Parts: sequence; structure tokens; C-alpha cells
Amino acid sequence: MIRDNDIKNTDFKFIDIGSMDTESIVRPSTSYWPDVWMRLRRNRLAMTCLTIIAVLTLLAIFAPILSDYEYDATNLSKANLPPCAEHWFGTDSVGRDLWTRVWVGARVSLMVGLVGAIIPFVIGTIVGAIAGWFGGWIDMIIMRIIDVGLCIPSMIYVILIILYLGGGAKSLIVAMAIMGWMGSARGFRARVLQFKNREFALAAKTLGASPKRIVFRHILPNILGNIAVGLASFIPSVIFMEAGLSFIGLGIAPPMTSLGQLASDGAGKYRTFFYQFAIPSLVISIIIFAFFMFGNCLRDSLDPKLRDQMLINGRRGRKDMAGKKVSADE
Amino acid sequence: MKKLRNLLLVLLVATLLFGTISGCNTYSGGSTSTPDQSTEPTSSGTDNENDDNGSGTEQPTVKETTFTFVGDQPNTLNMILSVSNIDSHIFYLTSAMLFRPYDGVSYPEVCEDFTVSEDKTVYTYKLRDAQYSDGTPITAEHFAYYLLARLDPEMGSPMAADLINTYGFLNAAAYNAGECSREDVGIKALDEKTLEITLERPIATFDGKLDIYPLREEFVKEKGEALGGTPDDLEYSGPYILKEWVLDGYMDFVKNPTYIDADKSFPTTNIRMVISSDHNTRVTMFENGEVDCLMNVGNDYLDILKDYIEHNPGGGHQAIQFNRLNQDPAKAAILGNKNFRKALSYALNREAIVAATNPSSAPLTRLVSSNHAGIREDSLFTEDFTPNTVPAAGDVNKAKEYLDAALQELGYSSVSELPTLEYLTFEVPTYRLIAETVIDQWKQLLGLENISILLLPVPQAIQAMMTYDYDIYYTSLSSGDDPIEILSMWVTGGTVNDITGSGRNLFENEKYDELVAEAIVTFDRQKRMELLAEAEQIILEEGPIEPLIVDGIYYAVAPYVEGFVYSSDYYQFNYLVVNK
Amino acid sequence: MRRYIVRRFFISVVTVWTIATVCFFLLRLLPGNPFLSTTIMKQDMVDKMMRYYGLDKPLWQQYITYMGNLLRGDFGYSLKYAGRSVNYVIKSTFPTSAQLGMQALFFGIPTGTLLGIISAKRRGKELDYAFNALSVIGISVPSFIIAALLQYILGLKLGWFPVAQWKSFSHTILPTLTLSFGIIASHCRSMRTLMLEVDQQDYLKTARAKGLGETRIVFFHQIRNAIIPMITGLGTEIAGLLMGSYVVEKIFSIPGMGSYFVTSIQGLDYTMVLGLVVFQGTFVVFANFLVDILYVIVDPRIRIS
Amino acid sequence: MSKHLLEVKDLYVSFDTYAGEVQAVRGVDFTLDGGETLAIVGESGCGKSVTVQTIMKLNPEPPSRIKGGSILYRGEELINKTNREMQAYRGKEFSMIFQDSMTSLNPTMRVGRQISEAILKHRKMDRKEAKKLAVEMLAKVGLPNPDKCYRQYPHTLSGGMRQRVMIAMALSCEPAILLADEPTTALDVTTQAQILELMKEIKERTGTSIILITHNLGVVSRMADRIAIMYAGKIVERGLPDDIFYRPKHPYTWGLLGSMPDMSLRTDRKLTSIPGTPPDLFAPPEGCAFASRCPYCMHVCLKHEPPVFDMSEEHQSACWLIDSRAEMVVPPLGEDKTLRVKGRGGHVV
Repeated sequence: MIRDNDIKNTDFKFIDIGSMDTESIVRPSTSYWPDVWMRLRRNRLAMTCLTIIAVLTLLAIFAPILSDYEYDATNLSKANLPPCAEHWFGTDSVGRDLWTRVWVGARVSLMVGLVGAIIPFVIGTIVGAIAGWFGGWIDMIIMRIIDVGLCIPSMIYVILIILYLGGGAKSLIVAMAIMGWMGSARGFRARVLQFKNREFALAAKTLGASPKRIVFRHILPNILGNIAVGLASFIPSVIFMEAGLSFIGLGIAPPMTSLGQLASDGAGKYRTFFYQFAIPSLVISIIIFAFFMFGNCLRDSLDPKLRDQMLINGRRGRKDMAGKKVSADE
Repeated sequence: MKKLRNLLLVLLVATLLFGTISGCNTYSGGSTSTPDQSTEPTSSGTDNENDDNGSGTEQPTVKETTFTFVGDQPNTLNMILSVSNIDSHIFYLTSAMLFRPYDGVSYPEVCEDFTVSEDKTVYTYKLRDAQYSDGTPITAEHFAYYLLARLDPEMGSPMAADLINTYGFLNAAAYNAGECSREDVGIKALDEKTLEITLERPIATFDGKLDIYPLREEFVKEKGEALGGTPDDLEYSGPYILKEWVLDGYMDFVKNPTYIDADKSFPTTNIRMVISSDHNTRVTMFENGEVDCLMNVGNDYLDILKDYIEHNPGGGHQAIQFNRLNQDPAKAAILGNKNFRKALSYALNREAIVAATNPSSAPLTRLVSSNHAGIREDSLFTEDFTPNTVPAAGDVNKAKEYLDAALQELGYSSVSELPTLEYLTFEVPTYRLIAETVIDQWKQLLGLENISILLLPVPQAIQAMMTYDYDIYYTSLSSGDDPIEILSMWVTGGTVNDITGSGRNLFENEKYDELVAEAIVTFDRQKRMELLAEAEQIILEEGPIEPLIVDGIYYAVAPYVEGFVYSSDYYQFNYLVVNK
Repeated sequence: MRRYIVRRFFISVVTVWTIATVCFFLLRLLPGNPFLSTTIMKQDMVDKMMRYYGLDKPLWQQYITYMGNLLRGDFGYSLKYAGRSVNYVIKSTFPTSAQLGMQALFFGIPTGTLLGIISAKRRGKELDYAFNALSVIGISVPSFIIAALLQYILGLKLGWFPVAQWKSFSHTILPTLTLSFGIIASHCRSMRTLMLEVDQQDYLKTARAKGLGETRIVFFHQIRNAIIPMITGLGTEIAGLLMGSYVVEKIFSIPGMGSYFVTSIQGLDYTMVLGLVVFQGTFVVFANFLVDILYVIVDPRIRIS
Repeated sequence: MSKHLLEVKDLYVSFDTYAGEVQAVRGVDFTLDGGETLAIVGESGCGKSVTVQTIMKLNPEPPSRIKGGSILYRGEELINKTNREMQAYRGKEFSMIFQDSMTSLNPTMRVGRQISEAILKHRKMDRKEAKKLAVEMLAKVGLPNPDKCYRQYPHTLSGGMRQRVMIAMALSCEPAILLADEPTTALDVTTQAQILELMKEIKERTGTSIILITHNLGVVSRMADRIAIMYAGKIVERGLPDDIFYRPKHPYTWGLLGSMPDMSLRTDRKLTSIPGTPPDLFAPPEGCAFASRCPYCMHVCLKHEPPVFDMSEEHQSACWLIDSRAEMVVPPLGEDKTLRVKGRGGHVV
């Protein structure tokens, strides 16, 4: 209850309305990308994944340099040693130091994964955009080409490439590019179609914007979020494909090796020398896991609708809003 | 419109259901006829044992025994087009033979006896009465047709050249080239029971005991392209009938009562060959007792089954082949340089490499491998003659000397100036491991940095080799049954020396050619072996290849199996007894 | 509706024909031929076999004869394994791969979808974390590692299931688990996303306003709308799985079709590769075709434009 | 036993969002009697929808939180009922119509079935009877050939027809109270009139009391028995239609009335608009929420919240102008308007 004597008569003087700042925006408004980064930084799981990726990349770059063994130096007298002080990851059947080989392999897998994912992704994005935007017979033709391309066993491309480009990382990346772009093109086309007849795209069209401008200035920024998520999930699937190829025997040319190659070689030995199978498998799984999980967290922090639901998990959301409570939601 | 939608819905559900129903009995065929856990003493397979197709006689009630083993699935059971000894393993079981080899000795089977002309060119065989499983008798014409079909240019058999080189039947080459008709060839069935073979020239190594099978021409015509594809596209005259063949699954054989020596040999009534490409699966099945024998144990599992495995040395030879006919003259010079080859060979410690990469094989430092007969029937060629060649453990100092000599001859001041050489090999895990080890040993010991490895699937690798589009090629050659077979490959125009038959030879040495040619016609064993030993010494010195490894196989047999004899060509279960 | 079906059917047939043609000529780009092996290395031997199989004829002539046989449904005989017709190989190995694929699908998809629904409903709680982690692990571990681990732990160490071969239902459990691990993972993830998207729709609020029970709302309103986008990927997924997986069939030595894809390409067995590719192509194309029809049935809003 | 059908006392509802707590409803009181239509008017974002949805507890619990107050329905407290208990009330005691009928109907389920679903839940009927009743309801709401309409999918119907389906659905279980959350905003004017007529007719026929939420005073003038003006989570003025239209005491009400186009006015008169935007309830201002936009803002308005002054038994308003110490103000409602009022002599509640 407001007691009368609190209020003095003078309080009843009118105030000139102009002096008031009626338009002050109270809530901290941030533009889109810093907002995403802010939320991502708060998501502890995303940060752990990023650190894992960073640590593994650093190890992949520096471990072989610092190690006093060459990755391909065989030492037949010290074959099949279990992990010991001298060889942290032990040695393989011809005495090569597995610690160096795992990190050289990680270097290859990451490089093939990163480069082998970005190139097809970019090609896929462009082709998808064209197919999605122009539609009609262009779209039909591109889609049919992709249908046919995906049905041809990818092994034929790989053998062809290995024959004409040699077996190095370069040919593996080209192989990934050929196999990868179709998948991402199809995915991206669906996205473009989704946004194509949304109001803001039509509005831009009515203002006479050229198709290229609409796709790249209006639709693309909207889809940028999905692109980032798509890329974060595409990198691990490329590493996956490379491991599969190594299992069939079309992996990277010796003496170089990759994590997939080490793991598939080890697969035969898991009863006799379990560590030769377990360590490369663990490392490759962690890399793929980290990328996928990061992709998840990225998707969460990008979706505005999800932003408010971030705190659905409990009343005390407001106090410890920093990551602790935030789950790795979809 | 609504009706159409319901129809489509029903159709969709039907396809899904059909998928599962049709799928779910894929293995029912398997499980009924096979004893799941073969721990039960006798095969309780529900299929009734004595429904052998067509045999009239009531089969005496013999104790039911089953022998289950893991073997390789044959490429084909088409006798004319069959190429590899994987197939002959099966023919040994399903087909009768003129002479049936067992444990290294050929015993007459369908052949009663045979006479040889003085000049050792005409061999006449008398046949016993034998019959196919459908009752029709086996005649000399069938044996003749088997050989003629493989020489017939129209039948496309790849083994024609092999037959011509090994036996040299009269006019065989001409017939194969299409210059003469079938009648002119020295393979004739004089009558139902006599077969006459005429050779162009006497061959010392041919003892007349042909291990050939009967083949009916009308059966081949009737089956056409399907010959040898499934159990019913096959003639049965041997100890067993192939009852069921599930691709990549298993092959079931049941004893054939109409076989000529059915009562004397092959006591086991049922044989099941399980096909599994994964070594780990095979070992686990053996440990669980699901199978009684593994024909091939993977290198990684040797110490797991160490008290069951036995070694058989007689595999193929793996050697490093240098391409003297390389398009690039600089490389041709290097690869043709004897000292360079010797340097590379002496640098390798074959024993250590074999122990690490492929323990089931053995180091090879010469061309003739250990299991070939020497001067006497029972002595070994390798014991009678020891050429001076690279020590099995290698000799690094000598390797360096050779290398310096080679560099000096070729005019290079140091190893790093050499052009990059490409090491081509098959895309097989063990070959890849050997390649990586060999390359690294050369790098560590000789400082040879620039060697790259190219792994290709088998057809592409061989195609590159046949077009001389390689520098160093890791080759795999068959070890043959006799030293002469190996050495004759490297004669000028030999099958491996001049691979495309275009007159370009990797290795040309008259002395070597003379020695081998003479050996072929020398019947005196002692003399022949000495000639061959001398020839081997020459090729070891001058030859374009450096032998590295002789493939071996470890096989594992369960203790309760008796009379097991391992052969790299045939499943010799003649006296095998399973008393579980 | 009928016009659309006919048009789509025509497009499918053309697609399969293109697949066969492209694959036919692509294979010929690979050097070497199917007859080369360590035992056949002489050129004249190879030429004889080429003539026997008619591979010495000009390429377009071979193409026409092959296409003629294809129309009659005859895939011809394998070049590497004389006497073994491609039809026979498909007839004997496809049911095994199909059964394994079906089992993995019927186990994987419902489980994955269910986990997705639960983790969406229990959003933010422990169950959601658990299923989320499981689904990401499921996707990130290559299948040959999962297969080896399952075989080692469940098969060898605990002996619950037979380690390999294809003899009875218990033999199919480990391979099915390996295959369905990935399926469960991907379906759980996508279903969870879709459920969350539908969560914010207004018609759920209407349903609650009608006083319907939570389970009824989830099943009749939420899932029914969330499941629709899942159908699009189903076609290729089913087709892919039914063709068998090289890895699982190699590790569990199952007589399936998966291994034939790899070995026939490595061995350049032209007819076998083409037969398998055309068979798979037809399957994939018509699986997509069926999925489009299913799409129309499930989602009334989609009228065929 | 309170004599009112529905009584909402001092209701506080707020949402926990990532940026902090948004106090959507800050102490709302109102009552509703049988057969009566209460209109709640206010700009968007003033908390009117939240209030109504909180009655039926439709807001998902974690983000939204009922901080205090009580909702008595026929004397029974609803605040602390669980979701399961509320299910018995929803659809049966209260039912709701939403604004955008396009997104409020399940696109993959036939319209008829969505109606019979509610009937089956609340009334002891078998499928056939429920279908018959549903078709009846469709007829009652004036849909052409209800049988065919029963089997239609939502996307095949027009906006107006969909809204009628919503109404049929809501009334199928003869609820005591119909909560209409801006039922006509998404419709064009002609359909809007039909829907309002329909609601009015149904109210007379079944005696259902209605809480009508809208930001359109034109709609209110035709329907409402009592009106409540909401602003920034509070009711700033309530009363009978005559009180609000002819004797408004709160500057915000004046603003609303001023901005309402009226056929009878001469065309040259400019419509007044209220400058500024409603405050962000993330950090509600101290004094009167309307102070920043109020042309008659005084110092006291910035410091203290205005108490509720009773002009008459039904008419209350919360504004310091009514206080005796404030200067007398003439509401700016134009000369020809008969709404000249002298506010004086209200006492503090």
C-alpha cells in the first residue's frame, strides 16, 4: 500500500514528454554471428569437442616431428612390441613405431577429411544452388546425373583415379571429391527449394534482384547455418569413406599410411595384438566423434527457435546460464 | 483415386513382407543338412544318406562319418577353362583319373597298365572298367577329349600353351593354332579301352603317368557356357558327388558308390567344405570345434593354434623382377646393371623379412625351391647342389660394394642422383607389407631414397607388367613340380622371359638356353640335374630377377583326424578317417 | 496421380538404362582384362579367351549384344568364374543379404525412431544425453571396428552368439547388430530433430486444449507429422542395405552379395559388375519411386504438382 | 463458494529466457459470470494471451512459471492442478479457439476426426455417435454440406471455414467457458463479422460464457458485456462498455479510442496514435508502465505504481490522474464526441 504522506504535492507536476527516451531498447541485441559464437562459446560440450580437434591436429602436426622415429623406419628385430616406455604405442609387425605412424596417419586422415570434404562441399553447394534455383529441366537433368552417379560403385572411380594420378593423398582427395559432391548437391538443393518460395525471396524478386543475387545474398546467408553444420558433419563422413576404402585395399599408397589403413590392418590382429587394432580405431573414432558432436552443438546454437529452449532443462536456468545446464540439444 | 492409393499401399506392404519371407529361409537350406554343432559323433543330417542319384546298388551300411574343413572356393568346375589348382582340388574328389597322385606318388586308377615305345614318344594305356555316377561307362574317348578340348582353339582354354610346352603332343601346337584338324593330333582313342598318346620328341621328365580326367563331349556341348557352374552342371565319376554348393557358404560332398575304388579308399562318407574368407573367423570355428581342419591358417594366428599347425613349404616363388626393357634408357641401364641388382638383393635380410611379414613362407635365395627331387628320387635338388648366391640373412658390406661398383659403372657420384624408380606390386596386404619393408631396408642400408610404391589390383598390375610399363615388379611365379619347369620359364622365348611372345626377352643367355635344352632331352637323372644346377648358377648371376620368398602354408588339423595328407594341388582324402 | 506414376516409371527405366551404359563404358576404361592372373600371363592365352568370350569384337557391338541380353533379363556368365551365371549368383546371394538388410532395418529403424522420440520428449534430461551420445558414437565408429568388437566380446569372450557363418538365426544376430548400430544412430538423430521441430507447432497446442492425453498427442499428432520427412531417405537406405555390406559379410563370412561387388570390380569381371550394378540400380531407382508414392499416401498436403 | 463462474486473483506469470526473466503477467484480477462475455483488449505483447492460456495451463512449464495468484473455477483452485488433472477440464469445462486456424489444425488428419477426437475423450459415446455429433456441430457452425466437410483435410478449406471448424471443435463438448484468442484477426472483415455473429448466436443458445481477446475495439463494442484494458501485464482499466467508451479514465484507453477509425467522424480529423512501443517486460519500469508514453505523465507516475481507483462498482482504473491531488484533465476525445468527462473525487482502493 502506498501511504499518502510519501507523495508530495509537487510530485503531481507534468513532465515534458519529449525529454523521455521512449525508444530505449532494453534487451542486449547482438547481430547473428557473434550471437551464435557467444552461445557456442558457452556450450561446454562444443568447446570440449573443439579442444579435442585442436589437440589432435597439433599432435598430428608435431608428434611425428618430435618423435625420434621415422614413420616408415622398419626395425625387424623389434617387431610387435606392446606399448612400452620406448614406443608409447608399441610397434607393428615390421617394427615401425606406432606412435609416429598413428599421428602421421591422423595427419593424412585429417587432411583428406578436411580438403576432401571442402572441395566436394563447395561443388555440391554450387550445383545444388543451380538445380534448386532454376528448377525445371536443369534441375531434372542434374538430379538424374546424380542418381546415376550414386549408383555406379565408387570403387571404379577410385581405381581409375589411382591409375591416372598415382596413389598419393592427392588422388584420394580427388576420389572423395567425385564421390562427395553428389551427396551434398542433393542435400543443398533440398535446402534451396525450401527457402526458394519463402516470402523474403519473392520480395527480393519483385524488387528486380537477379537470380544470382537472390541466391547468394538472400538464400545463402539463411542457409549458411545449415552449410556450416553440413560441413561439420561431412568431414567425418569423408574420413569414414577413406577408412572404408583402406579396408577394401584402395587406401593411401604405401609407405604413407592413414588412420583408416592402420585400423583396418589391425582389425585382423585384434586377438593377437589388440593394441595395434585398438589405438588407431580409438583415435579415428574420437576424431569423427568430435566433429559430429561439434556439428550438433553448432546446429543448436544456430537455430533461433532453439535459443530460448536452451534453458528448458530446469528452473535455475537463469543463474548458471553459462553452459553447465545447456545440453547438446539437436 | 482412393482405390488407387489403397492398391499402392497394399503393394508396398506386400513387397516389404515378401522381402522378409523370401529372405528368411536363406539359411534353412544350410542348417537342415548340416549338423550345427558337429560335436555329435555321427552326422545326423536329416537328408537321407542313400538317395545317391541314380545308383542302383543298395549301399552297404557303412559307418556315417563327416569331415568338415575350411577351404578355398573353386573359381570354376569347368575342366576346359579351369586355370588354377584351387579347382583341381575339387576335380580330384569328383572325377576319376587315369593316374591318381597320392602323397607324391601317382598310382594307376582307371588305367590298368601302359606301354612305352623304344623312342619314348608313343604311350599306350589300357583302361579298366569304370563308370560315371549315371551308369554310362568311361571310355578312352573321354580321356582323349579332355586333352583335345583344352587344345581346341575354339574352346578358348588358356592352358593350351602349358600343355604344349610340358608334354609337346604331336601336332598339338599346330592344332591349337588352327592349322590342322583334331585327327592329326597325337591323342587318339584306338578303341573303347585303349588310349594312345604320341609326343613330338621324348621328354625326360615325363614318366607317362598322366593325371587327367575323363570328359564327355556331348555333356560339354549340352551344358555350353553353364559347364561347371552349379552341382548339376558337372559329371561325377570320382569318389564323391557334389550334393550342394552355396556360393561363399559351403560345399557338401557325399560318397559316390559307383566310383571305381569306392570300397578300397575314401572311407569318409560326407565331406563339407566351409568357405570363409576371414582368417579370424576360420580360427574361431576351429577352436569351437565347428570345423575339423583349416587348409590355410593366417599369419596372425599361428601362435594361437601352435599345437595344431603343420607347415607345407611348396608354395609359389616371390621375386623382385628388374625391367631391363624399360622405355627410359637411363632406368633401363640402371635396372640392367648386375651390380645394382646384386646390391639391392644383398641388402635384404630375407630371414628377418619373412619372420616379420609372412611367417608361413621361407626365405628364397635361389630359383629352385626346397621340395624338388634331386639326383635320386628321394634326395632334394637343393641339398645336392648349392649355388653361390646371396646369404639368406643378407650381407650389407657386400651390398655397399656392389652399389659403389654399380654407381661407378653407371657414372653416378651418389645414390641420390638416381632417378625415382617405381616398385609395382599387387594390392594384397602381405605384398604391401613386404614392399614397405624392402623399400625401407634399401633406404636405411643403402641410402636409396627415391623409390615409390604403386599398389594395383591384380589385372591392372599384370597389364602394366606385360606392357613393360614398370621399373621394379614384385612377381609371383609358380614353383612347378620339377626344377626344369622353373628354369625353362627363363629360356629365350620362355613363358615368363618373353611374356607377350613378341620376341623381347628380359634375359638372353645362349649358355643358359643350351644347358636347359640339353637337360630336357637327357634321360640320365644325374646328368640332367647337373646341367640344371649349372643353368641355375648362371641365371642367379645374370638373371633379371632376385628371388626373395617361397610361399608356404600352415594348415591345422584336429587331433582326432587320421590319414590327413596335405597337397597344394589336390584334396587327398584317400585314407582320411574322422573318429570323433 | 496415374500420369505422375507413368512419368516417374519412364524416368526410372531411363535412369537404369543410363546406369548400365555409363558403367559398361567406364569399366572398359580400366586397363587390363578379367583373364589376367598369376597363372595366365601370356598374351596369346589371353587373346584366345578374349575371342571365346567375344571381347575382341568392337565395343559397340559388345554393347548391343549385352543390352539385348539385359532386356531379356539375362545378365550373362561371369568372366572370371566360368560357368557361374550372374543371375545364379544374384539368385543365391541376394536373399541372404536381403534378409540381413531387412533384419537390420526392422530392428534398426523402429528402435532408432523410438530412441529419437524418447530423447526428444525427455529433452535435456539424462536420457536425452545418453541417447544423444549413443547416436553420435553409433555414427562415428567405422563398421569394421564395431564388427570386430562385437565378434570379440559377444562372440568369443562371452560366447553368447556364434562368431560367424550363416547357419541359423542365432548366427544372424551379431551381423544384424553391427549393421543396425549405424541405422539406430542416424534415425535417432533425425527423429529427434524432427520431433523438436514439430514440438513448436500450434496444432499441438490445440490438441492439448482439447484435453487429449499426452501419449495420444505424441502418437497421433506429433509423430505422424514428424515421421514424414524421414521417408525421403528411406528409399536409398533400404536399397543400400539390401545389397549387403562387404565389411560385415567379410568379417562374419556371410555368403552375401556385398563381397561380390568388391571382388568383381577388383577382378574386372565385366559381366558380374554390370549385372550387380544394374540389379542394384533397378532396386534403388524403384525404391525411390515407391518412397515417392508412400510420401503422397502419408502426407495429404503433397499433391503431385 | 464465490458467486462468479471464474475468478482470477492477483495472477503473476513470468518466462525464464536466456536473457533473464520476462514478467509477462504482473498481477491480473478479473471475474467472469455464466453467459457473460468479457473482452480483454490490449496491444500485442501485453500478456493477454498468456493470461488466458495460463487458465488452461497450456504454457509448457519450464519456460513459463506461475509465480503467484489464484484461478478459481466454480470455487475450485486450478493453480496447483497437475497437467493430467487439467486434461479433464480442457475441452470439457473450458475450450479455446486460436488465431491462425491454418497452423492450429493437424495437417495430416481429417478435420472431422479432429473434432470427434475431443468428443470421444470427454463424452461417453462410441465412434459412430461421435461422428454424427461432429457432423451436427459442423452444420451448426454453418459449414456447407458438413458430411463432405467431415472427410476433408485442413489445407483444402478456406480461412473462414477452418475457423468455423475450430469453433465446432471447441464447442463440441459444450464447455462452460470459451476462450477465444483473437479468433478473427486473421480473417478478412466480412468473414470476421460472420464469425462474431456465430459466436454471439451460440452464446445466446447455449449460455456459454466467452473470454474474447482482441486488439480491435470495433469487435469489442459489438460483443462484450464487460471490458478489461490490459497494458504491460496489468489491467489498467475495466468496466462496462459504456464506462470504457464514454467515461474512460485512463490515458491509455483514451489513446486506444483515439486511434479507432469511426464511420461517423468527419474525414478530416486525424487519428491519434500512441507514440513509442510497449515496454519490454524483461525489465518492467518502476512506476506506471505507461508513463513513458503517457502525455500526462507526472513525477509520481515514474516513482510509484498507480493504485486502482473505483469510479463505480464495475468501473475501475489505475492512474494517478484520478487522484485528487492531480490536476484535472480533459480527455482529448474531440469536441463532437460526447465523451466529455470530469474526473474527480475517486478514492484509493
